[in-house]
Amino acid sequence: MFRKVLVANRGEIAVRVMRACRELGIATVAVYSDVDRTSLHVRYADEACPIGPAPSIESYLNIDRLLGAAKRSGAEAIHPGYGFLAENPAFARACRETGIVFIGPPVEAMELMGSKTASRQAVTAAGLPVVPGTDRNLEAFEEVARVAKEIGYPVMLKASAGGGGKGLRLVQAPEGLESAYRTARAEAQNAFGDPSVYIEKYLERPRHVEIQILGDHQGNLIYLGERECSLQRRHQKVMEESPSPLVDDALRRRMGETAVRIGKLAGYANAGTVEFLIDRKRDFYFLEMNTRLQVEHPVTELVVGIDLVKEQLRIAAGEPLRWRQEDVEMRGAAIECRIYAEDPANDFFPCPGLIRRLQAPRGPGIRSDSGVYEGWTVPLEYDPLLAKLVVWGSDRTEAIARLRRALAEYEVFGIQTTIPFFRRVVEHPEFLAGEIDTSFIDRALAEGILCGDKASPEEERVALLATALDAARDRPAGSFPVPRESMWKAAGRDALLNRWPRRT
Amino acid sequence: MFRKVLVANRGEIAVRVMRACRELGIATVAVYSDVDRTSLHVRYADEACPIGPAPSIESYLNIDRLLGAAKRSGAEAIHPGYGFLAENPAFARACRETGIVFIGPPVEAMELMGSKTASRQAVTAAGLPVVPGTDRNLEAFEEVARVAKEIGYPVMLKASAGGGGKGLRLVQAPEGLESAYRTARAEAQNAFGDPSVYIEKYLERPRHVEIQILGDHQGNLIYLGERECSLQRRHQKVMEESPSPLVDDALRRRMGETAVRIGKLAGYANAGTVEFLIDRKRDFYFLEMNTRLQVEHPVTELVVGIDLVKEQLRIAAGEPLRWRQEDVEMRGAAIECRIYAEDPANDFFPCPGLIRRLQAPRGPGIRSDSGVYEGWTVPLEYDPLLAKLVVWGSDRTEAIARLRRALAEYEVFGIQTTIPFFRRVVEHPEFLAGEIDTSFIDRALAEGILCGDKASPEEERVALLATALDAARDRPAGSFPVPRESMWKAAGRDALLNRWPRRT
Amino acid sequence: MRLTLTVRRGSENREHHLELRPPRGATEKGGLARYTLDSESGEIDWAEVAPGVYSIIVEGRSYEAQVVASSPTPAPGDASRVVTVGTHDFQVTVHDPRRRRGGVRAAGVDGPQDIVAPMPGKIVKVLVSPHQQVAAGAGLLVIEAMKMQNELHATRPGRVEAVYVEEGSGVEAGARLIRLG
Amino acid sequence: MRLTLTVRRGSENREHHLELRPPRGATEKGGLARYTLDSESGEIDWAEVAPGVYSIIVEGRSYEAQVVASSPTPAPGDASRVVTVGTHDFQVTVHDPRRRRGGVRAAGVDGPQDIVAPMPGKIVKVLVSPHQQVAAGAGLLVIEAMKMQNELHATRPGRVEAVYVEEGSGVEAGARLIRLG
Repeated sequence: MFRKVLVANRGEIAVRVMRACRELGIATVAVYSDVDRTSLHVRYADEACPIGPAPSIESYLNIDRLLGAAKRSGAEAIHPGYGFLAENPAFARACRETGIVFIGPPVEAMELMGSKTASRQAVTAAGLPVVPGTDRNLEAFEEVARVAKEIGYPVMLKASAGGGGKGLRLVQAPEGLESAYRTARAEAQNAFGDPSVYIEKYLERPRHVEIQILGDHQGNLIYLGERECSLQRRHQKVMEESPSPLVDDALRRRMGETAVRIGKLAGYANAGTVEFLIDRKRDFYFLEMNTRLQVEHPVTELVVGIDLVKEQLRIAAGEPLRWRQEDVEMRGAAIECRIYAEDPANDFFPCPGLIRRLQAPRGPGIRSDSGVYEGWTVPLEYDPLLAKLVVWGSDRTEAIARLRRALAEYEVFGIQTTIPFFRRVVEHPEFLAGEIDTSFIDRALAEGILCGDKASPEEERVALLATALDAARDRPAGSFPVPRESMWKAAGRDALLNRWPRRT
Repeated sequence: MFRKVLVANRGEIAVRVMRACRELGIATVAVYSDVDRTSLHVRYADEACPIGPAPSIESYLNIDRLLGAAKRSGAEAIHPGYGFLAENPAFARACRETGIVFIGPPVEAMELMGSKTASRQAVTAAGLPVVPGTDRNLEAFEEVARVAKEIGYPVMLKASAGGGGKGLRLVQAPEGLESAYRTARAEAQNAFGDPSVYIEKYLERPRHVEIQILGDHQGNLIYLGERECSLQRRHQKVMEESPSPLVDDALRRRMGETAVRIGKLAGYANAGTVEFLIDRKRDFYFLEMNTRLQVEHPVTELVVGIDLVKEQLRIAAGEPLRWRQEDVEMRGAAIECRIYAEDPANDFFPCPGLIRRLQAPRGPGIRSDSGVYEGWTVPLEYDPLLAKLVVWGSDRTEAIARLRRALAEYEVFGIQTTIPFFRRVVEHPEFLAGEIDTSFIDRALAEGILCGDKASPEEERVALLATALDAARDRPAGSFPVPRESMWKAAGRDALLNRWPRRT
Repeated sequence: MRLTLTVRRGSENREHHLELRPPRGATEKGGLARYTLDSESGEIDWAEVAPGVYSIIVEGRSYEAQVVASSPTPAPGDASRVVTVGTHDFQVTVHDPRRRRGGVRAAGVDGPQDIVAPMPGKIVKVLVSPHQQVAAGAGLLVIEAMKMQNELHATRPGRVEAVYVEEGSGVEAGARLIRLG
Repeated sequence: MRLTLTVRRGSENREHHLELRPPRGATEKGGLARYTLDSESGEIDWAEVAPGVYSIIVEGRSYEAQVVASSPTPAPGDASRVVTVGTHDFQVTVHDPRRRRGGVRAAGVDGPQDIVAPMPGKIVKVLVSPHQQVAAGAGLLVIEAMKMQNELHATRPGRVEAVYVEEGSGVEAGARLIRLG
């Protein structure tokens, strides 16, 4: 096993990876940009190495600086987390050439499966079901129009180099195609430096279900059940669960075996995720593969009882898989909420700033993966994911009950977060029934049905009383404590003069 | 199901019970003594009812006040937690007579199994193995001497009404018997108002292993695996795990079936624990039964995936068990550490006071059940249990690795706790090998081998640097922040005058 | 202590009169207090359990209220707070009768409106110019933070009276960006 | 800033000289600083991440140190702190050279010894009387807290010079109980 690992990331995922390292007795090296000196991952690590200014391109995306930090610190391997360079074959290749182990799949598998069009080609060639569309980039509009007509509207235009909802356009009818084509290309060029787009059939209210796979360098490859990721806001996952309410044992086995076949044809090793769409007839189609650890990996960990990050480290160190397919058993249900620094009352605007108070939920069935702490200022330069709340229950009903309880306990003050939004989602009948699809959240938001319930008059009374108590202090509103003179003395003097109903 | 439940307890167990209630949609009523107004259980509850001054006898042990609070608040049931009135048949009976459901076993089962001697009689009569000794109170010293000779030294004298290590005397040889008899009776009289003692064979280095049972009022009774509770300090459990490293499937089944038989003969319902001693030949003997939820119940919850408190509530509400014996499966391993406000560097003296900083561990496999919060002052009137740290791993090795990691993350400042003590225990080779018995901790403490490792010179340097940084502030040592003048300015002036090695 | 308070929930403003009287010997961290809220009287048992966090027991019910300034950088004399009770937020403004200068009236006024930055960030694009007439919902400018671009919209029709920022400049949360007449 | 520090680990006392020099423009919350500890020099990158909690990076290693007063109720002028680095505790006393009055010497002195209460509690039993000679390890008194009775023992032989408390009285942590000559 490695003695020292550098984590080329920040935030909750860097801390999560370091926790796995610490449990395996591996020393950890954090890297940090100038604005991240006090970030939790820097505090948590055994060693810390500055790698440049705030903009990612000069720090977390700078391959030379990361490799330099690894060499200086003597790290034998690099864990990329997710995002940043996690799916960048040039980085994986540079690691290999420097003699540092990249904790992820072989470069070739990453290259093949990282390309949306190449992976579609490979999967189609293997005779496996793929969401209908093209498996190559389309350059001329005429070709786009022809293909769209062939597969039938509605269609989705997608950036070939894409991800995160950028360069994505839904087209309902031929009239909208040309302008969507132009804006998607422009957006893709802006976001990824590559205007290529391809086209896919848009499935009506599809479910987004993905299979976690895990393979070693000895050729063993297993699947670890599925994750339901249909709860998305603007094509970005916000809440995930395992198992999927839609998937039964038979469908799970078929999807799992398909995912393993896809992994095998790519020569895949380490942890990866095969994403599928499932249509109304419960037919599933390959969508794309993520050649890294996912944000939502904890829900799988909770139901299968396997620590995916530790397995990644073991696999990268050359150890064979410790689990055979028949050893993998799912128990209970797990749900994750992504706690973002965004204001749900204000169209999910990002909300960096000082976390003045932070109380994460506790007790049975709660897992809290966090990259922040009370008193820390969330910088505005990076992704707004603060923490992940993950719950486990013996079935979906218990998991939801626990999630409600946990969301009620969760206190973050100083900045706005998506916690209030999740409190509404977990009350929604369609969510409770498991009838979720990728358009559910956007529809519910548009219809205003996630806007929250009314406070009671008793709660309003308490709000007024608390304000008065707070106003009795000689200090700025809502500020941290400073030495104060007692306003109570003045209030006491007042009391002597005022008539007040006597207590009976 | 109940609409409202009163929790007749305080601290972590009151909060834990309320969490279960909240997940089931049941409103909760807290009770509190004068010094507990700001306790976490009062803050957590939906309703809160003062029940008297600090001494337990006038508050948490006062049956009339508790029932009064239940009636005033309209609670339909009372959960007693553990300790206080949890095993008091008079309380259970008074609840029944007031028309309030006592969440626990029937009064008759509690009476039978709550008496150490009566339960020994009943279990012996059923032909089940009991730790050799008397099954009735011994009044005359002559009788004690005769029985001791019969069963053979060493013997243990125990208070019949006992618990918590009081009225307990180990006697190695006949010479020590008379003085031990006198002091045990005196201590029992002092502690329980009843001088009765009985006698038991003292097993050499026994393992303390207990079986969790769960029964409904329809006559169904199951066992939920075992807990290893051999890690004790002065006969008090400090660390528990499940499964026991000693117990294999065959032994588990035999002990489990024995526990169920004992439960059946007592007409037991709700959650209970049957305690056994296991000797060097792996033979097991009935020790006693605890007719309530145990402190260490979370380790069972983590391995079997069943929420015991919720099941208690369902059973008390008349619902049949939702699990058959064959549904119960153990997965992985769980370990609990009891975090006490005691100073391990000072002979475990209790250490109440202000919790100035509190950071509980997070991340995968960690469960934190706590009754305290940062900024709260631990009162000196009650039990020093602050919180329980519970970890789960896919096997014992992973659970221990996680526990080490969690203990390293755990920060409690302002008061001393047992956290540093546990950090040593989890490094001890005998613990790692699972070779623990009830005398392990006391032996290890006596031998000074749990005293901690040496700090490195680098850590000492950091301690000195941090002290200097702290001293640079214009405020009392280690105090919370107050507005300060910058000492850095003065330091800056100094710097201009001082020679300092130039950075090269 | 007598206060006039305005509570806003959504677009609704309600004014309340509150008198709070702790018994002699009350501490600064908690105790009993009698209150009269509008026409109703009662008693609370309160404790400040953390800075700005109040545990309040009233009529046997246990509540927790967290009080924070309504802006991360409150202007001097801004007595507006966001109070969270359970899972609900209330915006409450305090009008000390001794200092009152028609404060309540201001809340309802329909004069010029300042569009402020909802977060710290960088101005990516200004979509309007001074004197321009805009419809409700029209895009005003684009601000970037945390790797996302966000368009600010007019909540009502109006005329752009001033643009306070330039493209490419950084702004703090609460900074004035545009004035709509 | 130049300081003389005494660090105690177990029964061992060690004295150190430390000079710390932040660059001009350093803030109060963190930055770089050069140090000379005894004969060795170096640079640290430090940040106060919570009250009394310092993140310190030195030679590429990331440490966290928590500094608290060594007594919950420090006497005025008591400059002794308990510093926790990782899982290790250090007791460090600061001697400001400008105020120094032979402070270091006091640490080694073997004069009369005050037995203080290790915790708040109630005195259940006083086991010795003034003028009594006691052996090392002898029980002095029994104090009760958190439902447990705890006996305090003499750490060395001596003569009881004074008993400051009575049976049944309550005491705070750090309160003087008995003086051993």
